[in-house]
Amino acid sequence: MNINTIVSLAVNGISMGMIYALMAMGLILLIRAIGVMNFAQGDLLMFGAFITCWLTVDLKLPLWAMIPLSIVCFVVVGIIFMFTAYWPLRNASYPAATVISTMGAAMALKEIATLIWGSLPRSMPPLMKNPATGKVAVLKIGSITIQWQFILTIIVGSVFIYLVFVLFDKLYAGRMMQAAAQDKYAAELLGIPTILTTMATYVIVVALASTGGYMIAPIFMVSNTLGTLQLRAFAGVVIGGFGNIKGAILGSLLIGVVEAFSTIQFSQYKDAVVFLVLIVFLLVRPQGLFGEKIADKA
Amino acid sequence: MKTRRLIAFTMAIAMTALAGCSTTAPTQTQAPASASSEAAPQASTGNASAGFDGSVTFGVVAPITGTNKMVGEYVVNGAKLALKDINAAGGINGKELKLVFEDEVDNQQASVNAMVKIMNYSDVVSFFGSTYSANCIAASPNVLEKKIPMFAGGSSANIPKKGNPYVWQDRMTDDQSGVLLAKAATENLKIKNPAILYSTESFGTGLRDQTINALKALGIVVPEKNQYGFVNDEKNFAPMISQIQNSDVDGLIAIGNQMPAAVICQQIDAAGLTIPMIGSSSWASAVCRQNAGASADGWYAVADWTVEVSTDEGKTFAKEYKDTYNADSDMPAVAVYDSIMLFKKACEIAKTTADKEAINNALKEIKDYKGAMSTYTYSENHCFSTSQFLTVNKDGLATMVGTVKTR
Amino acid sequence: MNPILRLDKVCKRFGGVIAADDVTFSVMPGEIHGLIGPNGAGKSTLMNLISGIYIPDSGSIFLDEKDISNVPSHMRARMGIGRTFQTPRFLQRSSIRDNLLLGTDLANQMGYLKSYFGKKGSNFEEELDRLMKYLDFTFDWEEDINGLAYGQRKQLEIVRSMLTHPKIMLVDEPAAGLNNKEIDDVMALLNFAAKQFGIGVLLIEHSMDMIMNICEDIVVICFGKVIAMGGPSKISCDEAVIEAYLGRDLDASNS
Amino acid sequence: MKKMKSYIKPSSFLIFIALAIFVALVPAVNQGYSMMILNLGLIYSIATYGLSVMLGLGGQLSFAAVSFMGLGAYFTANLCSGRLGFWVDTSLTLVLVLIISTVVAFLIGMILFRLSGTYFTFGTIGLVQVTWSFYLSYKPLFGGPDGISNVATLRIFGWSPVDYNQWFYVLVVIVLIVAILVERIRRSQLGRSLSAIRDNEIAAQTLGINVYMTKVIAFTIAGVLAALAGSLYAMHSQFVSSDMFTFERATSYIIMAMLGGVNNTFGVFVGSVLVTMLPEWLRGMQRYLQLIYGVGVILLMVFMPMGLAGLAGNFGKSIKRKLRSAAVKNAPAEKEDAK
Repeated sequence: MNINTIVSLAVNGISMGMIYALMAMGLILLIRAIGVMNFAQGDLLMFGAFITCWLTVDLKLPLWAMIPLSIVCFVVVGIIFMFTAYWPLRNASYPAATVISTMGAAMALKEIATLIWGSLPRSMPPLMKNPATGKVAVLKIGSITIQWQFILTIIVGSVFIYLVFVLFDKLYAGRMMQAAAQDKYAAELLGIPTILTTMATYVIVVALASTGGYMIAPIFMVSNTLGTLQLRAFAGVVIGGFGNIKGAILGSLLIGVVEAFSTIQFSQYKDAVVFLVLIVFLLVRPQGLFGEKIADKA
Repeated sequence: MKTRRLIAFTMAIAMTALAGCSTTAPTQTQAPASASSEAAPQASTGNASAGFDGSVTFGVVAPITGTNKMVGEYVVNGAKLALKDINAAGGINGKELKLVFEDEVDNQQASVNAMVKIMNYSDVVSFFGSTYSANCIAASPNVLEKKIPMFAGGSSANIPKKGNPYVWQDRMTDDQSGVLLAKAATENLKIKNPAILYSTESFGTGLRDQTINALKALGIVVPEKNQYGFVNDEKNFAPMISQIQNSDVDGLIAIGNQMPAAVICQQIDAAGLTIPMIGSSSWASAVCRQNAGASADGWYAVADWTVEVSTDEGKTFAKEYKDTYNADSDMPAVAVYDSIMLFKKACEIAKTTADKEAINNALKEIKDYKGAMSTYTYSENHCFSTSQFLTVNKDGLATMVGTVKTR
Repeated sequence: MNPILRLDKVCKRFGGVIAADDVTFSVMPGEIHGLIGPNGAGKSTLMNLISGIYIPDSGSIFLDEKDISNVPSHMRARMGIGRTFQTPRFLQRSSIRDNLLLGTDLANQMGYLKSYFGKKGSNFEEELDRLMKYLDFTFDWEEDINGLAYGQRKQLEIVRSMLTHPKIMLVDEPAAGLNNKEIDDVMALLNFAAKQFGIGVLLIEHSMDMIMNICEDIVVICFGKVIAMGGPSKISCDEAVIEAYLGRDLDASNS
Repeated sequence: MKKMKSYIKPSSFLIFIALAIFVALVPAVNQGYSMMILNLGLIYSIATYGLSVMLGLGGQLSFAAVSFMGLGAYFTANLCSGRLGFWVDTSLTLVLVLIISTVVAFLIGMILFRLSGTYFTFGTIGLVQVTWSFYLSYKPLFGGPDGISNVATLRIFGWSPVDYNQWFYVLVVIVLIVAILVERIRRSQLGRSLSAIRDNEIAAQTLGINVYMTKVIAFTIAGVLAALAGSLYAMHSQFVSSDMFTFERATSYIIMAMLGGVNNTFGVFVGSVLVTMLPEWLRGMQRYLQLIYGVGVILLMVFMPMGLAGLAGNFGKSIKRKLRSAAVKNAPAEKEDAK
């Protein structure tokens, strides 16, 4: 267990943690804004991966054209997803109904991706190419080699985390969205167009998840089974604590690192280790890292 | 409020008809679901049945839809090629060969359903089972109950071991290909202290155990820390690869299905691992080479099949497959082709195309039969194949280096 | 005889907001005790403190002279604290019969197993008939609870609370949303509960004529502090109470 | 005052007849292969009943049914396949499974219910992943990826079902018993307490309901029923592998419960059989099957959150209301003097 392994495992763990964090933030936004637990989060990531793969590989767009176009696609997907899986159910009497409709949306997304792009996994050229060898760009520090793709993921992840914080703490739009999230009825009385804020929330959530998809597309194969990554984002959200984004991000990073280091001893039990950590965490601090006991009002 | 309820009601009717299918996608034949006792719907009719007195039906189970669709295409094409060749040469004992297909999709429940369905067709005399070992094991009790000879598509050594006289394998079983893998790694690639990266599903664990035993016989002990298991749909191999990269191993033996193989090639290439690497037959498969692209180059593999085969029967099959489907053939296609040929040989020995028991016993008499994939001889563990090819991937092609024999 | 419910210097703060500040009063069995005060005075918080939903920061609460400050709320309910809410809380998708049976379940306090094996508890129907005579509406058992009018549901919640045979009933603004006829019915029902069954009733209410007619004793809360206690006549002319409700007339006070 | 209805409502009488016809007709219609699928539908309905107690009554969305099915299946597989060196009689194993799963479900329930609402559901997802990972990889107990095969079939008092038709009768009897048990729960104090918790936990507390313990009891009931289903599955298919206990399988149980109408005992049965049999009937639309399934679930939640039974219920109620208003119209005099 020399230093090389520890560093490369840590870097891989943190970069995967960033992917889970992007999804976890989306989950928290939806839980707080709309009270919905989104079971299609992983499939939104998969859809994002397919869209970016389609734009770069099939249409061969250069980077500066691909990014704006993919953002447009994310917006469209977000709005369609909202008006199919959530809007008709927004005042459903039965809370479980909205959750289960996201499960239906998850299956539908998988199949739509298969129908459009075929069921065979597709590979995507690496984002950061070493100009000389044409292979994947690698950062060498002493004897430690780290792929630039992981570092890029970490950078992009932190940029998005910062953007979400700025949106919700500094910008008026963010405060409007939070108001609509706290109490839709009161927000409407104050003239906040809740339909717009909900759409904005969904678009942000889809953009976050799809960026995650874009980051891992070159590392993994783009296939319709990418959705299973969402289970680790769930774990991150729970460890993070009730509905707060800081906790969800730290929880996801913790899950990513635990997952990477668990491959050392029992690699085939990797899933079990990640979720045992989750359940042990629940025993010790049911309200999570940052959550505090919230007593409901009578 | 009234109209809302009306819409709800009409939705209910449509819903019950359409929605709510269970996630285990069903088996699917081209014909509607027939009650099992009648004859199998004729899925593919060969040329006119003139000149034949009656017919014999052979069943084929393949993953026609779902994530393993590409493998399914090879099985269907290989079977239809066998159908064309056999009927062109006068059928079996003068009877026209007919095929019926069942779709095993991509999970165990559907696969067992498909095999149970095909066994129950009254006129199916024998059939080619699932290409995945766990499914063949699951269906073997039904095969024993129905007393119908099954050619298993999987290669796990646990399939025939269940003492079921009706289960046969034309592909090399893991225990023997484990020996070949160990022999090729030590003699051809000169690996002294290998790391083993294996998939934890039944095929992977079976082949890993056999390879480790074979290596022990050759005096090489693989410590637990150099063994890395991964779940079949694993995507993130980077942590394991970086551990291999920083450990003292001088070679890598990789075992897994086609999909993980492609991802492993890509991620190892990205990590810049340069130690000699040999994989199980998936690493020579067209699926892996197409998806991994250039990153699959340099990988050796002990494979059941490669298009650049140098044996005569192999060359003729590869050429005929290319001419008919203008695409390269792959292991699943040649495996089903050879199984049907072995079935034809057994029928000729037993001089019957109806008596399952006689055909099953006739399979015991097959000796040195030159098939496309290998030369086949009966052995107690019901595995016919006697050799595999050693290949190396060079600029997208799995070129053949030699054959590795067991007996 | 000792009081059925006694609060002793109960304090509760939510961050900066003082919800209860040294509240001390007691309710005698069979007595209807009024609890009044301007909006936001902390009346509902007191209710939650008594029924165990909040735990007091300091001080203690006694039921039948037993300290229940730290007893969980479902145990308090079983010890005899009945509760109704400002907005009635019923089972949305169940029939009226199930909603009322919840009350009898608490009364019988059979474990789940005994009730599962069909031992019918106290006779549910005539007890209900006796109570329903005080209210002038009938209903079909299997009808969905939402079929009833708001006022009817409020009265039904009081009936359910009485079905649980409580020692003390916390009634939260029963008159809100009721017409005069219904208010008279409720007052008759509460009197019946207090006088026949000796149930202590702690009544939060804004309509003064109901309070003044039915309550034998009243405690007035303002910003969490008890500012007055006593009979209806004493309270209605108490200086501090009028000021709390109507505020002081500036120029009149400095004369 | 409306007289209390007698216990056997006319509608349950109708259901009884429909069930009798179903039992008599079905074996005659299909054998072998599609009978096997129908039997699986019946087995899944047992686990779905457990889920309907949790989700329908208690409002707690839980995915844990799959891990307890695995517990029951692997426990039976180990005891009844002689792989541990000894054989245990299958009916005795069934009893053992019920006891073991009660203890395990109670303990896990105590742990998981330290959380509430959304986070409880995430907790059950964690449980499913942990159990699946062990079912797949831990060879000594769970036979690793090959699973465990040739499990002995059910033997009660010397008789054991020979083919799928006889299995069908055994399963119908078991499902009937489970359905009656769940219907009894719905009408008992436990059922009412669970509904109170579903609608408002605070109000439930003030009605003397120990919310934590009641939830744990409901979780235990769901766990025991799922383990029973798992055990029957092992004996019926004589083969158990981890492929059956994944997270995707867990979602299909929830959809089975919701389709039929999670609060209606007969609806749950209909939902389970429908979800299992539909892929067989929709043979032609193989490529679009999952898409129809996904979109179907969304439509189901939008238009019929209470499932088919809910719809039928509303339909029935609206008819009753029309009848009553018609009765009032033609007998106004009688209404007056009743006051």
